[in-house]
Amino acid sequence: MSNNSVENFEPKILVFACNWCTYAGADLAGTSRLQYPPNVRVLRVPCSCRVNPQFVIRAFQRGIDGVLVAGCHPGDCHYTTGNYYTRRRFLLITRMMEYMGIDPKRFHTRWISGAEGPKFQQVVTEMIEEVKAIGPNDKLRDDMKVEVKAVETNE
Amino acid sequence: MSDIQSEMRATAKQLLESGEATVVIGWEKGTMPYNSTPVMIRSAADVDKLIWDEYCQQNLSTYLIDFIYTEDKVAIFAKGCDTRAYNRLIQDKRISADKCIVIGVPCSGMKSAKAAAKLPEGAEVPMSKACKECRYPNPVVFDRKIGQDVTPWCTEKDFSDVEAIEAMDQDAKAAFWKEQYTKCIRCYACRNICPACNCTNCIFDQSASGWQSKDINASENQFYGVTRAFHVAGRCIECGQCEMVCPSDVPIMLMNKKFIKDIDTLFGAYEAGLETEGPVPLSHYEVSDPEEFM
Amino acid sequence: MKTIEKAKLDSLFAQLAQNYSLLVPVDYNGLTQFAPYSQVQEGVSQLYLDGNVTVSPKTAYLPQSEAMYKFRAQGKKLAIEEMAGLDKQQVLFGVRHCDTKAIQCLDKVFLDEKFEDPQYKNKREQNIVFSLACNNPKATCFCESMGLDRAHAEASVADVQVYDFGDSFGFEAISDKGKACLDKLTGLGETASKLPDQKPQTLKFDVAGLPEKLKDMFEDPIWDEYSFKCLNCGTCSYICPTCHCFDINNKIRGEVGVKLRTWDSCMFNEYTLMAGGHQPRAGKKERVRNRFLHKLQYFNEKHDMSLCVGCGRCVAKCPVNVDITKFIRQVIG
Amino acid sequence: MDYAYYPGCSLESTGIEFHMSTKAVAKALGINLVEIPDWNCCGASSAHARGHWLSLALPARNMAIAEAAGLDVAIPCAACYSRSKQVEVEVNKSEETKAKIEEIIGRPYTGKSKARNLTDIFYRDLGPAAIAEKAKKSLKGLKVLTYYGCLMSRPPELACDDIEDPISLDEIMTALGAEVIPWGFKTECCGGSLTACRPQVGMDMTKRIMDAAKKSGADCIVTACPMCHSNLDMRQVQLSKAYGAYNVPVYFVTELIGIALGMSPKDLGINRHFIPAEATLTKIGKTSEGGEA
Amino acid sequence: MERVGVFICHCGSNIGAVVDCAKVAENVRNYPGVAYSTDYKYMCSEPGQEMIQNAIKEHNLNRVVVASCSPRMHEKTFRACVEKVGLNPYMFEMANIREHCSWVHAGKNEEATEKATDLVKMAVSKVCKNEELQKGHAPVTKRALVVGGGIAGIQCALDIANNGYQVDILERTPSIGGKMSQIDKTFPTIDCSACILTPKMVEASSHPNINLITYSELEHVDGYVGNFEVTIRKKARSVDIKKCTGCGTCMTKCPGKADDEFNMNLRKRTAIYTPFPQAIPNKPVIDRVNCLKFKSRENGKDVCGICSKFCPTGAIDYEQVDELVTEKYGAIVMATGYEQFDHSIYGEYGYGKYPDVISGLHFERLVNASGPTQGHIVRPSDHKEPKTVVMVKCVGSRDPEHGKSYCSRTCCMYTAKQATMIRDHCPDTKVYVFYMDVRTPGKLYDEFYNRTREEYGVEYVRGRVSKIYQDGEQLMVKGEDTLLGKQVEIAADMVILANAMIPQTDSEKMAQIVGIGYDKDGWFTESHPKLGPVETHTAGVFLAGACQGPKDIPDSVAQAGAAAVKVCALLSKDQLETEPTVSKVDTKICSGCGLCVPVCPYKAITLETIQERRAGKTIERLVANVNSSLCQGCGACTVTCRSGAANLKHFTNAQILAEVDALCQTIL
Repeated sequence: MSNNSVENFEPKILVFACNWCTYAGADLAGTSRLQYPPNVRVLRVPCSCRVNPQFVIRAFQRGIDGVLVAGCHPGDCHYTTGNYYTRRRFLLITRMMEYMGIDPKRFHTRWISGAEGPKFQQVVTEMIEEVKAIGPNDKLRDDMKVEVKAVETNE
Repeated sequence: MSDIQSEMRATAKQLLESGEATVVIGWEKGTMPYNSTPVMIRSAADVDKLIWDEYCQQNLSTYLIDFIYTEDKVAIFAKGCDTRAYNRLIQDKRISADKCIVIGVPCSGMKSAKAAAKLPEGAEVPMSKACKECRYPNPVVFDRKIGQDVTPWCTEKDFSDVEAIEAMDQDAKAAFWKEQYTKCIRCYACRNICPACNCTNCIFDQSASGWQSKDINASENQFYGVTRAFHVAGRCIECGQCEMVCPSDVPIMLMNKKFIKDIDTLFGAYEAGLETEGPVPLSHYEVSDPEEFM
Repeated sequence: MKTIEKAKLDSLFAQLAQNYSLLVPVDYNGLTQFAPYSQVQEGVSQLYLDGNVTVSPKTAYLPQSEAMYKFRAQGKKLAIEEMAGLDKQQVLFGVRHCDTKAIQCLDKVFLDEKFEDPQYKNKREQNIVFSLACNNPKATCFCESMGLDRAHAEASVADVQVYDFGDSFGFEAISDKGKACLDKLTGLGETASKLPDQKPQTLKFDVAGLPEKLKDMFEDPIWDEYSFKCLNCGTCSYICPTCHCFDINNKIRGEVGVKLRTWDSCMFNEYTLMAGGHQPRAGKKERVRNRFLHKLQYFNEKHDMSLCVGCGRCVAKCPVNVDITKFIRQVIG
Repeated sequence: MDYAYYPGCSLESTGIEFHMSTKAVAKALGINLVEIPDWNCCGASSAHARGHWLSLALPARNMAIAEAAGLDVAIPCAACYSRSKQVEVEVNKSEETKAKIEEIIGRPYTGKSKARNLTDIFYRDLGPAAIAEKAKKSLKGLKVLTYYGCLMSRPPELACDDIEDPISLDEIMTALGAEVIPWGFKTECCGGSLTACRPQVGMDMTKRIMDAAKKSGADCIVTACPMCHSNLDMRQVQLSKAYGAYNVPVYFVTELIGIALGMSPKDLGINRHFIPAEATLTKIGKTSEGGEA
Repeated sequence: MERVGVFICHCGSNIGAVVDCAKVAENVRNYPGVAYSTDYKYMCSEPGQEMIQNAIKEHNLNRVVVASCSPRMHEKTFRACVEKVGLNPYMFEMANIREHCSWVHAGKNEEATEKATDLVKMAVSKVCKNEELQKGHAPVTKRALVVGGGIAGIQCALDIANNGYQVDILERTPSIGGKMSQIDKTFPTIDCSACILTPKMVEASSHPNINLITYSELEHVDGYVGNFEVTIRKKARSVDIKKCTGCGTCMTKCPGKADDEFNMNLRKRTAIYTPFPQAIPNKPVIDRVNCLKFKSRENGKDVCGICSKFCPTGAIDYEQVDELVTEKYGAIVMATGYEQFDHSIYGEYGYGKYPDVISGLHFERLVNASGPTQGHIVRPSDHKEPKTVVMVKCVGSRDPEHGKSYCSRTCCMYTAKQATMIRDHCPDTKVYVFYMDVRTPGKLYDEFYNRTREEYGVEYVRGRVSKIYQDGEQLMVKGEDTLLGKQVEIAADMVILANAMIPQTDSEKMAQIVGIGYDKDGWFTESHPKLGPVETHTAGVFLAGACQGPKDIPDSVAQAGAAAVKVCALLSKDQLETEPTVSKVDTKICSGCGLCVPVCPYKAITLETIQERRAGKTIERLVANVNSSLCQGCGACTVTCRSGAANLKHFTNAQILAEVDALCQTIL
């Protein structure tokens, strides 16, 4: 279904969500039936500080269109200090990704608490819309289009 | 310079003869006029191999790691950048100070061997870029010192090259880095010479861990480049060796300096390798750190 | 001898590019290597004929990263598909003699009596090598010491011998492939000029009896001396025209994937790392020793030729100037 | 301090003393009021009943002219202020509204130029202390009730002062020496909009206010709205006929500032009130005789 | 060889109506690792679980993925399910296709099915990298800490103590008792608050298992369930509690005066004081801000000292300083209570300027026999008895614009209670109550409300008050009677506002210290709104009373008991199972740089020396070591570790990469 033509481009967005806040916030969005476009996939991590920036780069290499790293608000970390490290790391990595030519619209870090179901809905909805507008990501991509195509047409 | 050279030889001789050191690491003349290359002296008879000229670029501190499990007491000659590298290794607990003797040598900046290799013989060889931007030409830590301190020719970090990239549009940035990293052959010379890249087992030497394939392409090479820069973020001592040894002329310091610049702006100015204690920027946080993620 | 003025080199390349894939030595953002001529036309790279390129033309035979075959999981089964070889003959213009000799070394490995590597073989058959004789050796060149003829390229590899006459290039076919290729070219002049003068190589030494001498030197302290400063980076192996070690990997994306052959270096930790974690070549000494002995002794013993062709790349590019020539001279004494 | 000046229709008719006193006081306080050329009716009291877009477009045209001159608009009339502020807020809120308004009025209005209530300008831009500094005469001895009415305090997004307990008039009066008597009717509706259609209801509302005013023991009411003024001043005459005399003078804030600045009641238009207002001023001693301004 | 069983749950129509579950099962049937794939109506039901267990046996499955609701809901259920048939519970993964998919993509069936497929593929890819993990064990400190000495804290401590466990009550004011001690009577029985509270306070103070730590603050919490290390700041009382007999002489002699906060500043108290006569401990503290001696010291002088002169036991100690003590506890109960909303933000009620517009708690003090007016209901302004009283409900409650969006639950009842008390005390006084709704869901609550209207003649007006203004000596209250559709105006002598209950002003800071969640208003968050009302997301920390949300006394007491049971259940164990999902360092890879040490919030990482054989020699080197019972599994160290030596079990680099790859592979 993923279509790389810009008109009906449906981006895929990976959300790294901390178990205690953002994942719960996404659950709350669910239990509250807050609708958002189905372009996001949530990956659960114990804490946003578990998210290695290398995971983010990897996702871009493999062709993701946008990445959201989300955790508890600073001060609310289940592990007390995890998200302070997240903040330091991702302040830097956000800038580095932009420096490498990745459109900053594709990569965000946000604090979304377990009570912020509506914020989860809003953040992902906005991000999907933004990424939709700028089209598929071709930067940093290590795709195998050629190889795959060859195998596919051979079937 | 020759004064320093003879003093170096004399010091080495004294250290080896007295048994204060069993090994002295310095520089010797290499194949080309622009090669001054590390040498390990074990015998007082060999001290005349030691030289001091404008190509003694190579950071010697990293060699100290090779002696951590030997019985040797190792003396090294160390320029400003070598001493910052030394502090880096001490802070990372990769070497222990009681096995080392640091002989500080103030440095007036080294010439670019890469430029020299391309220029006709006799042509004026420019100073290498990292040396031009050097703010610590004098040893920041030493057990002994040879020669007179020099006046640093730079007082502030020069980020004009980083800013030039920042000023590009997103496509131009991406194209620039893709071009640069297409050249990378992943020989890992940059990593191996780097005093901050001192892991016994680098993630790029663990192909089973799945971090990276051995496939060589711009994407994988950039993953390597950014990841390495991130790993030395807040730890890079700006010796510029990575860029100097790169056989493909990838501007690696442009990456490292981007992190240095952002760390300075976001978390306050930080100078890696001046201290051996205290928090490094990425193993530390302040509650008052800038907040952009609300 | 057929000739062409250097000013008309573009037209020669244009003709070659019409009939063949054309690889030429270029400077790409500071890295010299062989690349499609189209890069020069597009201005991405500049033609580089001043000396030998940093990354040797072995890339045209054994790319740093090469797909061996593709596969796709279909249910519980796996469908495999071979890679198509080069569909077109490929001209390599300006390969230096040392590098033709290096290809001959690779032949010993990849075109063994018992096994012929199909991908290597395909490239070997499809490549047409225009080998350029060196008039002005670099200070790091020592091919003559390694027994190479600077006027004549390795005949089993080169198809056309090219000479640099200052204002023009001269061409002499060596093989039938080369002759056929030259015959197709138009607008070439014809002269019977004598071969150009070649400046003498400065780095010269005797290598007689080297393999034999090395045989007894496995435990010699010389290895400590030479390995001390080595960084264990892969620069020497990767730019070396004869280093040919590779690793085999999978690159998988979901249900499809390719089997990749990528260069490997004996300088790296994982190179000899065994599955159980044992590392027989744990340190610099073991690795430097292995590399030097492979170049100068083991290959000789097996194939009666040196695996070092004297191109001088490692001498020039080693970040810490681990100099194989100095080593040879010290061993020979 | 330069502002575009929008007097509106009241200030040219029933509230002309507000006009007169505003111009005199502004000049004395160093506020340069540049009257908007070719201004039109703001539509207050009628346009919003006719149609939403008309009610926005009318003040928008005035605002647009001011914006072209790069000035914020000073508006003495609370009703004009409320209408003009409304369009400024709406245009800033929505690109669509902005586009539509611009289409209707046929000129650009980005919402950059702000609608400012004159009293608010006195209070915030100048400050009570700065006004008091220029005063030549203290209002000491005068007990005043401040009356803001509805248009300065409601709705919240248009209000230029605290919505429940506005203080700008209080502080200006206090700074000038007057004694401000607290009461609960500062923001009470004066019933102005009902005087024509439901006169008795309007009258009752006015009466409540005037009863409270009389009970409070204050000498006078000070206001900044010409609607309220005419309702409390003019209607007071009718009210007095029905319920007995009240005789509480109602001043515009600019009138009392003018007195404090030493201007003559006549120059300020104080002689034009329905409820005679000059005599009350004697409580603060002799006022200026006029002609000197 | 991985043999993964995939089970797609319809959750009735919750998932099934949007996601084509059969198609998802079909989509992943040939996905690498999958050996069995099916869908079913209710995976969590008994037959559903049996289905999983049978499939494990039949198809020799060694890994299971269930795609259903949030793992926060049923992960435990399914782990137990697979464990029953011999699978390690960590060889299980859940894909959340309900909360994260069907419920949020209603009507987008095709896309939701595609997304569900992706989520399942991610889970399969992860589970293929899962490893068998075993739970660990940690000792339990058999002592509990109750933070807050109000009725909830006291009750909770008593229940724990009566079960035979040691418990400390930490109270920040000089006395336990909390808000209940300020309240005069309790609804709906109108019995005396102090009469039922003080016996509990005495019981707590004399209980051999209870230790009171008053006038002290929670400073810092370290450790984890079963092993908390709590740092407590014992504020300087300036009175040696061991020497003091509580005779009270000092208080009678003290010349310093201060607002009496216990009496809502309706009167003054001395600078050395106990908050109320029945305070426990009944030993005074010196309020240094208002003490003449301490004030004079600020100006470089040193005067007064009267209390010291008169103290018969020499208990006054001006030189006392705050003391920090660290204690170990196995469990913590937060019972920090609530604060009263400050109505001075409301302009329509006069911004708090009118002295006779008071709050409910003010009234409680006014009507209390030991209060500032000896129980006479009089106006604070002139001490006259009010003849007309207006009461306004929902002040700050149910007002998202200016106050709080929630209902404070208690105001309807306490307003009714106060109205009847006014009518009791001053039979001639007319009482009006402005209300939005009357909410009386509690035993005998509605009956009480009806009596208030019918027997006590309190007039209820359904509508909001739009303005209160001073009119001479009276307060004019303007409002609307929405039932009559008329505006009303009441000349009142006094207005009592039913202010909302709000969290303690520092509740967020408290939550951060203890490491628990709080909601947008600052109430502490329970682990589940229905099924975990006294637990928090932090194991070993429980909630009692109004700190979790507005509550009346019976609810607070009930919750305190519930929390106590949870604490006792925890303390009854000799060892606690610890999650195995903790960090581990691969010593082969670790360089011992130690950068991970400072990032660990639990101080679980230390550097230690190991011996290793290397090239025929035994060498010693430093490596990081994780104490698995201290580690809580956040993963901060894993990102700090450049070489990947530190890895978080169950969330390893390889597992997360596998998930990322699985998702991205579908992009191509």
